[in-house]
Amino acid sequence: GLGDPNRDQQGAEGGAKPLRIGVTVYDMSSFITAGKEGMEAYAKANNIELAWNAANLDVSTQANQMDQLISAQVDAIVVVPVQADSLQPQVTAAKAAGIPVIAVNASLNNPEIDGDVQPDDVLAGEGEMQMMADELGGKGNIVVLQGPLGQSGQINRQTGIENVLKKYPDIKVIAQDTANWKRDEAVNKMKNWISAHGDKIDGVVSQNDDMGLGALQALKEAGMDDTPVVGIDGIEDGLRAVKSGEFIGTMLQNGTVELSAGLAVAAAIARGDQVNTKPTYIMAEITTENVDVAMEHVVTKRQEFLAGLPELTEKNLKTGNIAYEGIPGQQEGAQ
Amino acid sequence: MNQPAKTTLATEPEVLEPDVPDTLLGGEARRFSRQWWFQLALRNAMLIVVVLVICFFSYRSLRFSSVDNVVTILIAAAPFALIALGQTLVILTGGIDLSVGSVIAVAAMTGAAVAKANPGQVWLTVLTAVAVGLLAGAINGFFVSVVNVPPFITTLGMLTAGSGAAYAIGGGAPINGLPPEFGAIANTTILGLQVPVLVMIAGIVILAIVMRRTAYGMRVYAVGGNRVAAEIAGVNTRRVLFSVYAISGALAGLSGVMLASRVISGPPNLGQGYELDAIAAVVIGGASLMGGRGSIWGTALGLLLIQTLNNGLDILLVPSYWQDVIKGVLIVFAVAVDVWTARRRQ
Amino acid sequence: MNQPAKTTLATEPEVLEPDVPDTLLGGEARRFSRQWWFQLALRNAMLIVVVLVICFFSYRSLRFSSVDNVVTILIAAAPFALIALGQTLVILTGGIDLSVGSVIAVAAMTGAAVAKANPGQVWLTVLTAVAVGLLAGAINGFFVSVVNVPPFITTLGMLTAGSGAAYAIGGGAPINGLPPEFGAIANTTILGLQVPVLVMIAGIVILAIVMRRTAYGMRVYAVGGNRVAAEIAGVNTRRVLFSVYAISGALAGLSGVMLASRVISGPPNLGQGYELDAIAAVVIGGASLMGGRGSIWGTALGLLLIQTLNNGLDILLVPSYWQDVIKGVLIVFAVAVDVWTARRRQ
Amino acid sequence: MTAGSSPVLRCRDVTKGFGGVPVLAGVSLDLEHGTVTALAGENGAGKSTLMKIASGQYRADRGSVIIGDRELHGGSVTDAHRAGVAIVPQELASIPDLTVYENLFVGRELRRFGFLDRRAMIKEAQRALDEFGVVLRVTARMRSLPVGLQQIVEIVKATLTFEGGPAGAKVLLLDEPTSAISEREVEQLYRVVRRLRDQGVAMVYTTHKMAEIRALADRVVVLRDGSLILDEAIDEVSDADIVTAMIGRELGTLFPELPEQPAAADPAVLEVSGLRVAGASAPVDLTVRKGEILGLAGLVGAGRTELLEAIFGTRRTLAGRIMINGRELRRGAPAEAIRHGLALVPEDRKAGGAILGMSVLDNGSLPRLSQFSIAGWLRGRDRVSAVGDAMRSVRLRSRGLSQEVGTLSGGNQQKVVLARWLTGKINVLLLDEPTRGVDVGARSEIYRIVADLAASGVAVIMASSDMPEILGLSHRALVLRRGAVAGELSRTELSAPDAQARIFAMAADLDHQPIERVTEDVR
Ligand SMILES: Nc1ncnc2c1ncn2[C@@H]1O[C@H](COP(=O)(O)OP(=O)(O)OP(=O)(O)O)[C@@H](O)[C@H]1O
Ligand SMILES: Nc1ncnc2c1ncn2[C@@H]1O[C@H](COP(=O)(O)OP(=O)(O)OP(=O)(O)O)[C@@H](O)[C@H]1O
Ligand SMILES: O[C@@H]1[C@@H](O)[C@H](O)OC[C@H]1O
Ligand SMILES: [Mg+2]
Ligand SMILES: [Mg+2]
Repeated sequence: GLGDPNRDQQGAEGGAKPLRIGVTVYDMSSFITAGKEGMEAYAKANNIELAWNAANLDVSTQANQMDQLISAQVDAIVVVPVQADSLQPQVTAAKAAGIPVIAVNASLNNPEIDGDVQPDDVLAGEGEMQMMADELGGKGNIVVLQGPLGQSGQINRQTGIENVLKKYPDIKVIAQDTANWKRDEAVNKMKNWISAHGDKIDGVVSQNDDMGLGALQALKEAGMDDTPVVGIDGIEDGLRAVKSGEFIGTMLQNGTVELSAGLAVAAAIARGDQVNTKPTYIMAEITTENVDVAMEHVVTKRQEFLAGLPELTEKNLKTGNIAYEGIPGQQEGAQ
Repeated sequence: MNQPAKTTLATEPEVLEPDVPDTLLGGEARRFSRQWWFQLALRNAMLIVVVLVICFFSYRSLRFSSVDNVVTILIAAAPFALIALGQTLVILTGGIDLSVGSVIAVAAMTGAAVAKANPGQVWLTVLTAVAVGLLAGAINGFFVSVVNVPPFITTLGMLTAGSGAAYAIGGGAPINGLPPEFGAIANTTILGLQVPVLVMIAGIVILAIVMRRTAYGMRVYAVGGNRVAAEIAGVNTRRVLFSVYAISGALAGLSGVMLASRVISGPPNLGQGYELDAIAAVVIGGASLMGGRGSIWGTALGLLLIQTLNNGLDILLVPSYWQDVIKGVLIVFAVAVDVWTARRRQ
Repeated sequence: MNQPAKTTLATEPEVLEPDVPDTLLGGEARRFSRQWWFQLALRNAMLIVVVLVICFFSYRSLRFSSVDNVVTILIAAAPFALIALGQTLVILTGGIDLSVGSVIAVAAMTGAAVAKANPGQVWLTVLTAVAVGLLAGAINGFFVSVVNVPPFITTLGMLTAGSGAAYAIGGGAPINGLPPEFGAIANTTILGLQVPVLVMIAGIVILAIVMRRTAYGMRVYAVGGNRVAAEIAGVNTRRVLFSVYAISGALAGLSGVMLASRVISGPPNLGQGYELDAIAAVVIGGASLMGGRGSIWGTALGLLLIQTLNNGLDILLVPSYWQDVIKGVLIVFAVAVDVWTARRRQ
Repeated sequence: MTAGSSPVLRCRDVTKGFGGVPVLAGVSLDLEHGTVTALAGENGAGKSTLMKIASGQYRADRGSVIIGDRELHGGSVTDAHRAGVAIVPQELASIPDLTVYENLFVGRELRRFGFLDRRAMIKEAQRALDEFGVVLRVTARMRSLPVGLQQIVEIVKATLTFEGGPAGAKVLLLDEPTSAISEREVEQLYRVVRRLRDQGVAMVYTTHKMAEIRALADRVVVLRDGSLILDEAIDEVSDADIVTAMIGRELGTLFPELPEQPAAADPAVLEVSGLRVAGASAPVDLTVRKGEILGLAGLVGAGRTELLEAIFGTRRTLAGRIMINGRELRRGAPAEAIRHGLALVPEDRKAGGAILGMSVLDNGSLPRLSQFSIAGWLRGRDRVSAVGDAMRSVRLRSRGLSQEVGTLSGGNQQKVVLARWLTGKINVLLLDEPTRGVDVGARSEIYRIVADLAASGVAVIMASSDMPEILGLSHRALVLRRGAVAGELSRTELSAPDAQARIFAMAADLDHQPIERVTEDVR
């Protein structure tokens, strides 16, 4: 545990006074859990103390946690918001108390925030849809599994998918609905769609890997194993599915890298350092070609990867491509 | 006294079915009403509602009534069925088990952890998950029956603590990268049916028999009907109370490992909110939350209604939030019809 | 019978406090036991538990007991308090209102929609939200009191339908781009306290008085204590039942618009799961889910326990999943202590 | 009937208090094989508390209960049951959603191959009930039975405990088993009790009726204020001795002087015409005049309760007119009935009478809340004094107006249920078994109150299974059978020596048993 920020007011023994950064995340999802490891690695290397809070997907809980962090007078607040377009009064209060607020991973739609470290979810949606269009040769029926309605990830990935679909009039969406990022919900939803459309379904575009994996299970049960599926995230099971050919691909959103970058930006702002306050995380396309490297970073050589993460993060902040982690196809520096 | 006792005994076949004496068999209705079919309808209102819903979906989409889709409904129903069965017993005693959703998560996570450590040993995985569920249920049972903490609070505490524990097991993250053998539990097919479906059928049949044909079943009803009376009659009410929570926990554990196995993953938020669907199935099936009234057959019917709606509305491509609106309204109306007819049955 | 009748009437002051005759006042305890302080402790076990929890947090972190943090706790408690108050009335009649979470969402979404269309008119926004809540509550009340659908099913239906409707209002998305005036409802400060806190305090005081000092309050207790007996005593039980659901709905509407205003946003999943916390507060406060027993004061205490835990554990930086484990366990233990002392009070 | 052996059950210095108030002050009592001990005492004397301790429902503060040579585990019903103690509690303990035969056999189910043998249980149940001369379908749900029949089933259940059971101690505690059944059924109970006595069962029989003590008991024990003050063989004491021991003074006559019977020309307060209750064999017409007390007699399940409920509005009716002082009453609206001055004292105080979790004060003010409040605000002082007066007038024994009614003794609960109507004016008083479980002293109080009310012009209908009550307190009596009026007796006829026999003949109507009406089996 990190202890009570109160008690450490005098600063860590020996070194400089540590930076105290409050964090409030929408929930402890697997994505966030991975990201937390990244942030902790970065924090340890940079004399930062983190105060973690999770809001259980409830905006009002998140507002309470903001209040608490403000009254604890932390040096900066990192928010992974439950919802875009919320927390306006809390951001204003933080400003009034001189505490910078940085939104990470999901947007906050607030001009007052001091930093904004966001994935390009539109690009991600475009990327996965493009993979599917290529696979289908520009023709066929697809179903779309969406994230929880209203979350910025769902909305923006949807926009990306639709952008690409405009170019392919022969690809038809015959069913689309939310499965709330969940595998077990997706398996039943997909099963029911198979009942409705049977082998008319030529492809499954899922807004994250978990739902894609659920769809895969449903397809297997129905003996439609060779229907292509594509996801987003690059979680362990998703990468495995890419490797085995069950997924045609996924878009890598490495939470470890993304949240570590978010913390780095927050720390820089708090210290008054010069930094790009609004860098964008661009997801890499993962296919059988480059899945092995991604697998090493996410699973097999994770500890090594974490050890090098603080340095990688610093470097990425300077070059401008905060998503860079050496996956074949990625470029160091801004595109 | 003057009446020969025989007359009053003329109803024996019916008597063997204490849970459904007046419904399907209809003996009563036929005897006392010229419109026996009308009485029969009144007594089976919920069944009729379910049949109507099924007819509607079949009419709107031929696919709905295909064999494949029936199997789809069954496999989706199975994990709910198990917790609804346990819930029926708990509700019959006048209690409630809110913790089943969390117990599913804890059991799934433990099962997944065990499966990851011991890839080949499917049985070990299943046993561990059921044991974890049983333990959680036993803790509930202890607090309810011995410490006398109200069931709502006991199981709400377990719901909260359990959902935390499920995350703690995975250190906050799902357990991924599970061996494919883990999938064998739910994805093995026997006679064309997946294991969870068979388990569900076996569960319904066994519990229906237990509740109707054994002394244990009768005592569960008695404890829920009037705990003091049961106690005076020599029933060890603590033991009965303890047992229903333990059973409910064990079934939730089984449900959890089957759910996790089906998607070969251990998500810590698995089962979240399932308790409400399970309780709804039981109450739609005619059980009283005050205890003493309800049946396995009724629960199965309630389950069928809910699962049919989930499936049929997906097939008709109704957006999920409209599905919720329709489901909410239909459930209330179905029960309203049932309540209304119950009053009209003379 | 030889006893002069006078003696039996010697307790008049106590009689005026039907809700808390043996707790805070302690008159009883002092009279009958030499260790009156021991009896007093037994009678106020839950209060003592809450005080201990507060002491623990204050000891672990000076920040916990700062004025700022007390205000933080109060503002976090306010929306829960409103629904817990309504819930207390419903539970006193032996019912349950599962729909409050969804009603919050529907009211928040409607309020947000109105605010967006009429930026300046804060009152219109509030009124609309409360009216929507009242309507939802009235529908619940109608089905419970007139159609006799069990409260659990009625409000579960409303929970499901309402959560769908909240999404439908925004077409599947939150309502964004709200005018800053919308924030005025919850973020205005009077005498150093935000409006929701003042509303909460007013709500608690008013309802405590209503439940203890008015004929209406007594009828609510009577209906929950024994509906048949209340009916025979001339209480219009339908009207009472209807009213408690309507009140609960209206308060949930108010809670919803304040929640949305606080974050200036209309999230369709607002309030999800709040019903369980509200019910927990009521039951921790000593109410019986069978009806007839409980008090506003008890609910306030239950609320304080839950909110203190939420806040204190966050301040101690306990990871959220461990927070759940601790909360679940503590709630059960707190009630276990209460139950145990209740038995020891002779 | 003495068995001479050592006592089966011994209570040693049993002491118990509630909330610091002593209820039993060191009671010691021995029960012998094959004897019936009558336990008498006023309401609240501690009879039920003693029985609950002996059957393990309560734990004594001090003292012990010894069965054979083993001390009972205080507060464990299971332990007491295992030791062979069965009880018929004062407040019915049936399981409403189980059938009659299931109620009879729960806890000692008959099995075949490990499964329930329902056929055998049904047969056995039927046989046991036949012995009581009640014809009822044992597959009916308990909740569909009238209270009287439920009580009979309870008795049968307790007596069955010893059949073919383990060779336990065989102690049967009967706590006012006959409070809701009529004399014919009581006769059957006597037979069963005597048979059990011959089989060596030791019994305690609590009752407020002297005739029952005389008919059954070998020995009488009287409690007063929690102390045992009389313990004698039955032949050694007179009725007066027993009553004096109970109430600490001599009782005058049980029934007061009946107020003068109103003349036929006097105005009718209540007129019922063509009232049809579902299931009744014919519609009911009746008239009650100002100041008249009308008795309603009948066998268990004759429909007296149903008729009173129909008039008051808590039971659905199919047709008919109810007039109060010439104004028609909307049927099925109890609140309106109360406004017209109707009051009902229901038969089952637990189900319909009192709100057990509420205080005496609140129960007492509930029927006239609007009278005790201004614009919804309760007026404290008025309420306390009005309810206090009403409770005093029935000599309620309680710890104060704030005591929860559920913690009053059974008889005192009954007084609350009656007295709560006395805070204001009533025109028609509907009494259903008004003295069920009430001690002799209080009973004469209640009779006096009823007579006074009648004298002040209230019209009273009193349904009762207690024959002396009908004979001693009615101006006129109707006998019901299958929901319809089977006959009427005038005051003169009621005073005739053959009155009881005539009522019985009308009620029984040997050719037509109520069995035909037993159609409902409400789920
Ligand atoms: N649970 C309880 N809490 C408080 N007081 C109680 C409780 N149970 C009984 N009492 C009190 O104990 C006294 C004795 O009650 P008990 O029921 O034993 O009387 P009883 O002799 O059976 O009277 P009755 O003839 O009216 O049935 C009464 O004053 C009653 O109020
Ligand atoms: N043998 C029987 N078995 C089942 N139900 C019966 C029987 N006899 C009568 N009933 C039912 O009892 C009801 C009449 O009960 P009610 O309570 O009005 O009678 P009562 O005269 O007040 O008798 P009690 O003294 O037992 O209360 C009718 O609905 C009738 O169907
Ligand atoms: O990709 C998603 C991520 O962006 C969100 O934050 O959490 C769920 C993930 O599946
Ligand atoms: Mg008694
Ligand atoms: Mg009766």
